[in-house]
Amino acid sequence: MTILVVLSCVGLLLALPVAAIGIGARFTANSVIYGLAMVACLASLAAALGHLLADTGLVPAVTLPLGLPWLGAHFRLDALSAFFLAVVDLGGAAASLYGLGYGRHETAPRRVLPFFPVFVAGMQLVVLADDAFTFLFSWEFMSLASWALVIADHHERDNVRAGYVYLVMASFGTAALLLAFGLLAGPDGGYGFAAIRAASHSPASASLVLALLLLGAGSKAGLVPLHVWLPLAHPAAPSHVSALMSGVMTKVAIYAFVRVVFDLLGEPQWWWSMPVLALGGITAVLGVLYALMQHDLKRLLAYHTVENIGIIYIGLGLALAFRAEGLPAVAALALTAALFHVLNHMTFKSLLFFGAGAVLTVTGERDMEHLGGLIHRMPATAFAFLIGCAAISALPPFNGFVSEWLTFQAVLQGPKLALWGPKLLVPSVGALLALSAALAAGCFVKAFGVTFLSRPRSTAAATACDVDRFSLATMLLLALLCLLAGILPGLVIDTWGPVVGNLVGQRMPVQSVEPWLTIIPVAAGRSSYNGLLVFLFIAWAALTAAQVIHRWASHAMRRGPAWDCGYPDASPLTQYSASGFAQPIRRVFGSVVFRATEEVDMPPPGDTGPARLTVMVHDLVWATFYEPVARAIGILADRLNAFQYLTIRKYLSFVFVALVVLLLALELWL
Amino acid sequence: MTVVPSDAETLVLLIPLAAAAVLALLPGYRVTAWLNMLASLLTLAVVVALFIQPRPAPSHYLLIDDVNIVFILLNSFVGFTTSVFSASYIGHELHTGRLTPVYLRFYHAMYQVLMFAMNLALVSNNIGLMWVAIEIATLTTVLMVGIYRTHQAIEAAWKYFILGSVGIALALFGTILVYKAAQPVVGEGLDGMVWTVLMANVAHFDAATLNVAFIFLLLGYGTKVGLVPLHAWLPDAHSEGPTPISAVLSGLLLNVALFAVLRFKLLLAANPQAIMPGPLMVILGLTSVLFASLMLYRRRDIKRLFAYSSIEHMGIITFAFGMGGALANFAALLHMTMHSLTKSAIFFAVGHVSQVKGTQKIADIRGLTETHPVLGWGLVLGVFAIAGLPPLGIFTSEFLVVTSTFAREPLLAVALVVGLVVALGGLLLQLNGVAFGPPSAGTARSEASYLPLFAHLALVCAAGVYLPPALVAWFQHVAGRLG
Amino acid sequence: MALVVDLLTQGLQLILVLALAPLLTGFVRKVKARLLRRQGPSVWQPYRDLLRLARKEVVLAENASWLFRTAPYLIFAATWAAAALVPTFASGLIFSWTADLIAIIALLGSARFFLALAGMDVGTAFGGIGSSREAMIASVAEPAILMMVFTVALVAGSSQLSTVARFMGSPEVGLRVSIGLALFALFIVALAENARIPVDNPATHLELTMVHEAMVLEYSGRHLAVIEVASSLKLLLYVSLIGCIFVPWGMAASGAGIADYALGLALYLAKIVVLALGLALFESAIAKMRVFRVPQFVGAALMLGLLGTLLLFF
Amino acid sequence: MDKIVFDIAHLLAGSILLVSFMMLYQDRLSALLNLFALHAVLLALSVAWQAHVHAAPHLYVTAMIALFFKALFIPLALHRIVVRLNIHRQIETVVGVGLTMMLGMGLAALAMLLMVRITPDSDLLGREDLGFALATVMLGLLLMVTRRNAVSQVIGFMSLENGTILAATGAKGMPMVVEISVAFSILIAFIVIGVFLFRIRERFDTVDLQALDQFRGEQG
Repeated sequence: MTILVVLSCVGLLLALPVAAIGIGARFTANSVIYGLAMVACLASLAAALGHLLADTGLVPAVTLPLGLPWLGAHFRLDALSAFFLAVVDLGGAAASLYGLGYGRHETAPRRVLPFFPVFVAGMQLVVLADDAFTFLFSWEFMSLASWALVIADHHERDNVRAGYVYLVMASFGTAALLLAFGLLAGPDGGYGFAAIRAASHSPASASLVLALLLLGAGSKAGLVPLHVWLPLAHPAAPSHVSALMSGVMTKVAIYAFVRVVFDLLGEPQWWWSMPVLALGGITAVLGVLYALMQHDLKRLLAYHTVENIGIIYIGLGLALAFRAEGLPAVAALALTAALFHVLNHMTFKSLLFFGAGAVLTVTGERDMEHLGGLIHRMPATAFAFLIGCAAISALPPFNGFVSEWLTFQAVLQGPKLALWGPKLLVPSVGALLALSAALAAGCFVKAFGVTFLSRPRSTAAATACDVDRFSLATMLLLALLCLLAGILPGLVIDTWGPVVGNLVGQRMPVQSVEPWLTIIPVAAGRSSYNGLLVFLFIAWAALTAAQVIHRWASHAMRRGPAWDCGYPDASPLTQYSASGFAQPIRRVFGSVVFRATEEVDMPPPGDTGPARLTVMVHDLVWATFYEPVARAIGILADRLNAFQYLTIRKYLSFVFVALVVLLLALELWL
Repeated sequence: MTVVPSDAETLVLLIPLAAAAVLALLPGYRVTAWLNMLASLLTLAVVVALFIQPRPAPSHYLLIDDVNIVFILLNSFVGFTTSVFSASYIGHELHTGRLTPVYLRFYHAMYQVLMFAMNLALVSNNIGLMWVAIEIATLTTVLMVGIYRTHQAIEAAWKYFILGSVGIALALFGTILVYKAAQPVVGEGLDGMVWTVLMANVAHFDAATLNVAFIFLLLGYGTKVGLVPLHAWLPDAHSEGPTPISAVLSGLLLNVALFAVLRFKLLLAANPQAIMPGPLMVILGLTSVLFASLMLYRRRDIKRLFAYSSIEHMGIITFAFGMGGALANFAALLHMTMHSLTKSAIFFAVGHVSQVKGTQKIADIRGLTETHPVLGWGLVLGVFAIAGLPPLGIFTSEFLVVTSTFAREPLLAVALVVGLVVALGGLLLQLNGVAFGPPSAGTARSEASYLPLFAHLALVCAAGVYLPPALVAWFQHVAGRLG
Repeated sequence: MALVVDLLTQGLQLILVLALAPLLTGFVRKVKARLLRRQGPSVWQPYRDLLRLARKEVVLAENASWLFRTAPYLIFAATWAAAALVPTFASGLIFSWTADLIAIIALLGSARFFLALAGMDVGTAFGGIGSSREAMIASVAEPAILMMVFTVALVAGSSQLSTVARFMGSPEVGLRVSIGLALFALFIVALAENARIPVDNPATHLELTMVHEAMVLEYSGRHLAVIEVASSLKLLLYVSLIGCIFVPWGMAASGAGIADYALGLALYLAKIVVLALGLALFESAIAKMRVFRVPQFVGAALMLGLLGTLLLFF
Repeated sequence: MDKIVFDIAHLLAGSILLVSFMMLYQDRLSALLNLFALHAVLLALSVAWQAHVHAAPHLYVTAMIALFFKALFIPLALHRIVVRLNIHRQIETVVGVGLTMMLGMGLAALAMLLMVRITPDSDLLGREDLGFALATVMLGLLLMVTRRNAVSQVIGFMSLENGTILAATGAKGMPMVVEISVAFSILIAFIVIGVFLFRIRERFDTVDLQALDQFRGEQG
């Protein structure tokens, strides 16, 4: 029953494009599409949550006579699917609500409206699919729909290029998954997940599947070095789609990884955790370092997605390590942390992209160097964005902190591991995680500080006003979710106890029964955290302090000019810019990671011309992995292109040579 | 001859032949265009009847079995839709002065001759007759390719002609060798060339003769399939001829040639001492995929672009047939069907595009989705279909080819996948410019009918989501017979 | 009844850290002055400063937003919460499980986050320079201290400070290299986090060298007072942390008698005095570093922390 | 049957191959045409002999086609073209004659080796006949790919085709040989007419394929 509700929601979403094309009036179409999409998402969300909370152990499944007829399209809603479906639906509903307002500013709604619901439906189908064909079909379909959204603004050259890189990378990922499922299904084509689960896989082929999954799911999720498309494509789409892509679609990729590695492949081998952990750690740190180098707000957020994917993969890697060594309780902790981060990242990344979208709508600017001071003109947006920043920077009492804290708790269980490889890797990855968290905080100081604080750097920023109420409502709701999940984490993580239980054989202790809603991952003596008390105390202390001082000391206030060192009326350009802010960090980390160089072009003494500072940042990942491939294809294409311009005689000689070679082969080998 | 044959298998041949004769005599392109459509429709109807009715017993010359009826059906269907497209398309060529009424008459007559030749090749139970049919098809298409009489067209036709003739000669030598191999077993005379007889006795044939024969046949008919390195005629012939002919070439003629290769593959596979024909086909197929996918990047002519894409897809189909096995054969059949539908749809779209933009140069076609949303998105959909993206049919067949191969020959599957991704990259790179970005000049409405284009796309799309179980069962049955 | 006592002890801890914080600052200043052969202000001077600041009118920069005005209270609250969660004279207080050491570090991170934002708000070059440098230092210091936390947590089998303190006070600890490394790392990070020499100079107003002072440059009146309290609290927190982890002797366990509490309190004060003396001595003996030497300095702490952690895995 | 029957057939087939080699060696166009005429005459003789031996009168048609069409009409027509076009008498070969000859030897050896293995139950001579045919086909193809001139390519193609006809007639009782040879003749006629037409329409200044190649696609 549940699954039928969910599938009919998918059906509704799939039918919406027809309506989008049919309804001529732009305003109505916008309201109808996003309204209905939101309704569908909410209905599906209710069904998924209901299924997850009821935890009856029943797994509704349905087979539709679609796709390969001898196989059918299998759909199944187990706890894992339900959890990710809830994440997709929540993100989809939020994006739809936001779209109700944001979509009205769209210049070419016909390039957005038909694809938006289809994109959401594609993601829902991926998490529901229960056979390889349906899964890959939905997976690629999802990519395709999002591609259309990425190039919605196709007059921008960069967008089309971003869409190109994206779709090629997506197909690369799909190809890897295709091979993985080919291996899993075996030569007889046992494509159903049930068949795959039941089959036994040799260690070698299972390891190959893991490698292919890291390529396939990793490229969609944005694992370094497969992330390059992500910071191009995510910002190019309309902002609510960026939110979906960053916040939700990457999670669907995580789902694919979890589904195959934790569910379909059976018991992990001891070393599997190592590549996952290493990639996760590298991704987390590199993602945030890249983000720090950006001054395009949306691109910065996209790079942060890369970082957070790294954090999630660290959690998954830990879970694999513990599970492989027969420590299901700790594995449950790590997996819970990873899943919590999945949910958290969805909320705050959507929130942040919505914020960036709001800024983009009212100022037309994504470049932070042209923004500033928006907190005065967009206070509500600024407030919500600030909470998002705090949450993504893993600051208590918000939700981002709790999931990272749980991950740290899992890292601290590292000594329980017996094998040297994972054992040594775990603390190192812990260090990388800590590093990325610290850098993220710095990065969001920059993002918020340069965009919303300080003085406006352009007239667009100086004359902005706050956005429509739909957008604001979405952002504030998500901000509330960030807070609630941060202060009541016990209630939240209990929701997916069954998911974890199914995947690693044991679930975390039930948290909601602890006093004061504390979360105690392992034992009370080891570690505990109570977001509620922290929040209440901070609120109480701040309010009391303010009250006491205002009551007993002074509340007088006067506005005056800022300290100007004796140079009044300084131009806003004298403020710290986004790249200026990142300069110290670039110096510390960038010289190694990005081969960043700074060149100062100082005019000779007496010359009044300006000095120039040129900063060169190289993307080593692009240079190492992609450029050679692109160049090789280019060279090959050029070389082979000569074959288009040969004489007939030469073409004939190909035929001749082919004949002689084959006949010779026949003569020599037989 | 006064005897009117009543059986449908002869009608399949007679209708196009008669139509060709009539069309060659009638002036006035509107009437001939309609007649052309009508004849194609009639053929299609007969083929459907043929499909439904029980299989007739094979004669010395003609044979309808479960395998070739699939090809015939596909052939007649695409032949019909193309004639619909052609009817609305070719008038424009007359208006722009690219064709004269005389040539138009010739064009329509040749169209039916081509249909006849292809059907003959498919229904023939005689490897000699099949050879003759394919030769006729070659000659016909050579004339059609050169019909615009521009330098480029004549050059393309000439190239096609020479390469095709050499291919044909090699195929004939192979055919003679097959007869030589059969002669000691089945005796002299006609029986030595009858396919069903050959199949029944092939196990006792001399394997060494068959081996040499197969190499000649593979290269001979492979030239017509457009397998690399025998492909050189294909891109030029596609780009210089009239667009409906490009659609027929890509969608049908290549299949017919492939069918010929397939027949001899079956023959060899049934002889235990002969070489395995599969690996040869796999190698040629893979070479074609990799080569053609790289060639996509530097194309400047839109029709030539899709011609290379045809080479790529014929490579995939050959690869899959070469791999063999029920799943791969099924995938190959499905892929062939989907490719025929999609590629002809793409050529329809390209025909529209070149009419509205007045050029075939990719660099001069820009932002199509903006100036011609329906056409532009139709083309985008077609390219996505051909690139193997869901929800379109080729995704299914590529899924099956790759997954079934990977479990057996991982390295081959990886190579194939590399080819597929590279090809997607190339196609998309070109599509990006054509369909998106600021539009180029040329906002005239297309006068030709969109119906065939979207009918094909709708079929491909529907097949991507839902394959009727009856069709699948049928294909599986055929795939099983293909070994 | 026990609950009331527990609550009272917890309350005492809260008030104690708040009350002691300015004193510690004053004491360090006094000792440093004496080491430089100056008379120096009274140890009570910080209290007077705070009172005066609190009574003064706030002069707000024209561009300052609501964030600028609320940030001091948030910073103060977060720091206070963190400081109150570090066991001082007694372990196992009623709310000690609210947050473990990782959360305490993160709370300090929250405070720093808002401080850095406040520095950016007015839109002057100074605020930016301060925030930017703070972000750089924090990006190394925070992982360093987390590594220290890992070391300690792995030794004690817990990241809960009460448990850690109990464990470190027990004889089963023994002498471990890792703990020494952790102490060293914590000391370096404490210097960096509290804007002490050689990382930053709490007394400087020379623009190009300052970090912390640059961020709070635009603050005045009660806002500045609150921020000053917060930084004093932070210093106290680190001192208490070192005391709690590395010299946890004499700390009263939960449910202990009055005498134990008194002893714990006395010993706590003694620990503060000793550590403050050490800090003053160190600061007097060393010179301020260039800004870009700082990451190397703090990075050394990160490496030590990581080494300490890795050693524990062997 | 008499051994002499096979010997004659064998001798004729061998002569055809020999002429193929001579064509490979010949680098003057008119001489090449004459040699081809000889090639065709030998083929006609061979076919006629087969017709006589196997009592297959329809093969006489093939022989007639070979004699009149290929040995007389085509060489004459090509001669006219060569004269009309006034194309250089010297054939531009791509690789040196020596090398071509060595390649030709190799090909012939390969053809023999391949054919000797097959049909072990039939006699050696029959196998050698087939080998000669295969070698003729290969040499024809070699001729096509080593000559730049369209006329000599046409000749190469025709000698290739003669090889297939030789094989077809050598295959005892093969049906449709006549039809096939007719079909081929049409093909050849097309080619010749094509060469001829291009000249008449003055689209191409020479029949040298390099001129055609200027119009390879995508150069505009």
